[in-house]
Amino acid sequence: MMSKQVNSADDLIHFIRNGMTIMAGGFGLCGIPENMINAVAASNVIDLTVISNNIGIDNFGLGKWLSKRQIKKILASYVGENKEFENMLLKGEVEMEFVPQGTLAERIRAGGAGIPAFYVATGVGTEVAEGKEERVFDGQRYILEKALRADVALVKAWKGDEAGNLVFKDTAQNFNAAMAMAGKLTIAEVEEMVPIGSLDPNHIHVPGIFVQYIFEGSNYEKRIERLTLANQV
Amino acid sequence: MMSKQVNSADDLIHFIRNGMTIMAGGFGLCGIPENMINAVAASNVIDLTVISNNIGIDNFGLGKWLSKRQIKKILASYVGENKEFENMLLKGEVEMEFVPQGTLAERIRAGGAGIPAFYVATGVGTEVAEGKEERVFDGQRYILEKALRADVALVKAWKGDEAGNLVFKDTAQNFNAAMAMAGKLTIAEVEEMVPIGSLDPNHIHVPGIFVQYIFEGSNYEKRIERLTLANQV
Amino acid sequence: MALTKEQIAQRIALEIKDGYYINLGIGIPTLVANYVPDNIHVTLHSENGLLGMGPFPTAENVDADLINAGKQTVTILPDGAFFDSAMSFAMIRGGHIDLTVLGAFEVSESGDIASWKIPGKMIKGMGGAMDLVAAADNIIVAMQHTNRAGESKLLKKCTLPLTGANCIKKIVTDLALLEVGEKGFILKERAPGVSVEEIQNATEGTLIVQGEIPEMKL
Amino acid sequence: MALTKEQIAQRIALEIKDGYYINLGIGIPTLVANYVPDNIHVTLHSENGLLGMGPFPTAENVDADLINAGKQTVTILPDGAFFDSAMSFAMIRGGHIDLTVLGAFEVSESGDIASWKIPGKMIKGMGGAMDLVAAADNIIVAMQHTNRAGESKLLKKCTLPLTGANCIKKIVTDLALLEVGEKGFILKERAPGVSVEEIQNATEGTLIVQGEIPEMKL
Repeated sequence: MMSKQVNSADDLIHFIRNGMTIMAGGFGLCGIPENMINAVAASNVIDLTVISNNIGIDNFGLGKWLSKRQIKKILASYVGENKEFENMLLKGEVEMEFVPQGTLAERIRAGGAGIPAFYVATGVGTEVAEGKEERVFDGQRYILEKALRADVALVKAWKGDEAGNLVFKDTAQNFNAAMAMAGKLTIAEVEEMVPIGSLDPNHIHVPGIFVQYIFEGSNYEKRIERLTLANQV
Repeated sequence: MMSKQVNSADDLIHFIRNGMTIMAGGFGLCGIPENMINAVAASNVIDLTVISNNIGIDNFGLGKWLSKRQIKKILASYVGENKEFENMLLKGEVEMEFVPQGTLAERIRAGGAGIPAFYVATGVGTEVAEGKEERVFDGQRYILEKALRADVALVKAWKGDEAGNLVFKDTAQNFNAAMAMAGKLTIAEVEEMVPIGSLDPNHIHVPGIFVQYIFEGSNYEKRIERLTLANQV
Repeated sequence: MALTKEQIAQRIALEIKDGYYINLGIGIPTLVANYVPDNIHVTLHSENGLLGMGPFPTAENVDADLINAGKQTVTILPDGAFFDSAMSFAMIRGGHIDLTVLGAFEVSESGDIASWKIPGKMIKGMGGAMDLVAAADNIIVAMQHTNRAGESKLLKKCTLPLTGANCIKKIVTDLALLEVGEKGFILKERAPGVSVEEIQNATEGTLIVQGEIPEMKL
Repeated sequence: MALTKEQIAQRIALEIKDGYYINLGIGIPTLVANYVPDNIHVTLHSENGLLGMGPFPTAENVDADLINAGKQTVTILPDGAFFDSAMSFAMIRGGHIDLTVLGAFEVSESGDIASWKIPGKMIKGMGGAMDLVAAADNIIVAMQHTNRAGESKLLKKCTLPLTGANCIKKIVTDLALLEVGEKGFILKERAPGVSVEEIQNATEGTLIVQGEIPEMKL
């Protein structure tokens, strides 16, 4: 069969070009595609529009792209852990669109699922609704939200095979599953490549149809933002 | 913990009342909730609106409800295997709304996911579009489709636990997953009840939050509609 | 000589590229899988929730829980996956299927297709056909050029209720391979031994014949 | 005596029924989990993709892949499940969460809530808060009655950008339990030893006092 596997992020970095819209999976620092993030940070790519729930922390994760001024615009739900970002935003060095977390996830899924737009109650009567169509269904107010797609989606899974099938672990799944669907080109990095046939077909989170390239990442740091232990509390 | 488990369909049949909208999972006869279907067929409930991809075959599956004239209206994508239905439809004994299969699945998911309506290209320029809003996004034509919910959703899974967590097997998943989300009351029947903790939390298809009652079904017939063998072809 | 059903499938199989994800409808489209060359890997999608559909099972391997969209018992290949109906149609609507092959009662010169309903006669429902034709960029219709009464199935305008409008771009019949252009059916290839005139006579819609029309190579 | 944060959480815990699925925000809401009676089983939802959130891990059980929406390391209980963000918010928006408890900067007498943005000062983003307040029928706001400057947080109209409009129906502060009615905040319970007058003085929005207002029982 045709393998989608490549050796490393270096083989794929040429797909990321100036001005592109890039999705990056993860919630906080959990489940982020560290290898591709580092490869982009090491490149000279600029003017990226980044769609991600968060934007990393100062100098880790997507924070690296910020430090290098590679980002033109961000769509995210929460950027609280990134001080550099706040400064850049106040100085007008980066554009920002805050998207409610559930609306963000659903807009991404819609992009992958061929749904151009849908209605949600989230954000009605708030600044999120500004400029959006409002409509009443069964007596309740909703706003129209549009699908999101990316030129390239960068996702991180636990295990994967050459066909691009992915399995996630725990809460590291988060935005990675929907983003895999929404990339015009989807690049998956995994902690472990496994042989075809070793993943249970009933328990594949992202079927390979959504993934164009896959590689086994290396040197995962998997940094913990808020280590909280039972005996501390 | 609070168990959602009951003994059998008999303990739940009182939830199905005249005039209700009922979703029933399955694709053809694959993955249908046989126990609850039989319990309803044995009851005197009438005037049901049934949302299901198919409507069984003559005198098996939902075909039993048809034979007993328990159904007022059907929403389905394909009823080709049911001759009694065709006769009833021609005689005006049952109302029918044909819904494209993907639109049906998405309307059900939307119902469960708090999305009142969404746009799809499916059906544009056909009789499915009649009476629906048409709208252009990025130069392509779409129609507005509305969410579906059910008073009671009847779903069938392979394994389940007292918390209502469900795991499906193979293509018996089909509409069961989305319908579990869309029931105001969701009743799951499973081939095997397993102890809490024996399902891998990474591989639960339907988290228990969507399921109000669960029981281990009995005497599954699992009839095959089109037995096709390698050496026959 | 008009093509057999198998030959129609064989011709369509030549359109397949390595790595394609394909959805094959019931009838002639199903036969296409038999003609995919060994050096080309395709993944078959079945809209009831299956990628990597394998051959029909042996008697020992039959499983009522594993069927295809035609409700036949099937198997899954080692690189396959199961998923629910909403996800399956997300694949279709989202444009992730590289090629869709399906049958039709009629196709119009503007790319409309009628394949699901014959008023007063057949009211089975559209199943997944409307989703498939609305979504795919790459759809091939596989059908006979004329119906049993000898009437053309390639029309100026469909007479039956539509499955989709302006969506069909390529058709392979027992007589010809045609593309749907701005102004009608563009004849691209003839079945071996079938003349342009025969095709013209069997085509009610506008047939565009530009230059020499080659015979199909099977 | 005004309630401590722990007592606010304790009072809110009394609203919980057996079998509830609950989403608890950061801050006081998180503390609510500590006061759920032993005979009541609740399932905690964390919007990053987790049902059945368990206690914080021991040092040996810490896993970077298992965090809550506050980005703290957590554990999962045996009856729990993991899922993706789209599914997680399907649970929220679809009304499957029985109770949502979250903090706020301000609540208005018409049930508006401001909790995510202080223009010029705080621009972190709304995270999942807008989804939560828009979806739930049963939301309790847990907050101090007044801010650090002593100004009321229960207002006629919110001064900060809204998280949601007309969505809050119940508020528990250090001074009182209030419901949002058609015409303003309806005082339902007083913190032990806190007078109606004190509550009135700390409430900028319309306060409706009907009959005797009982003290909270904790």
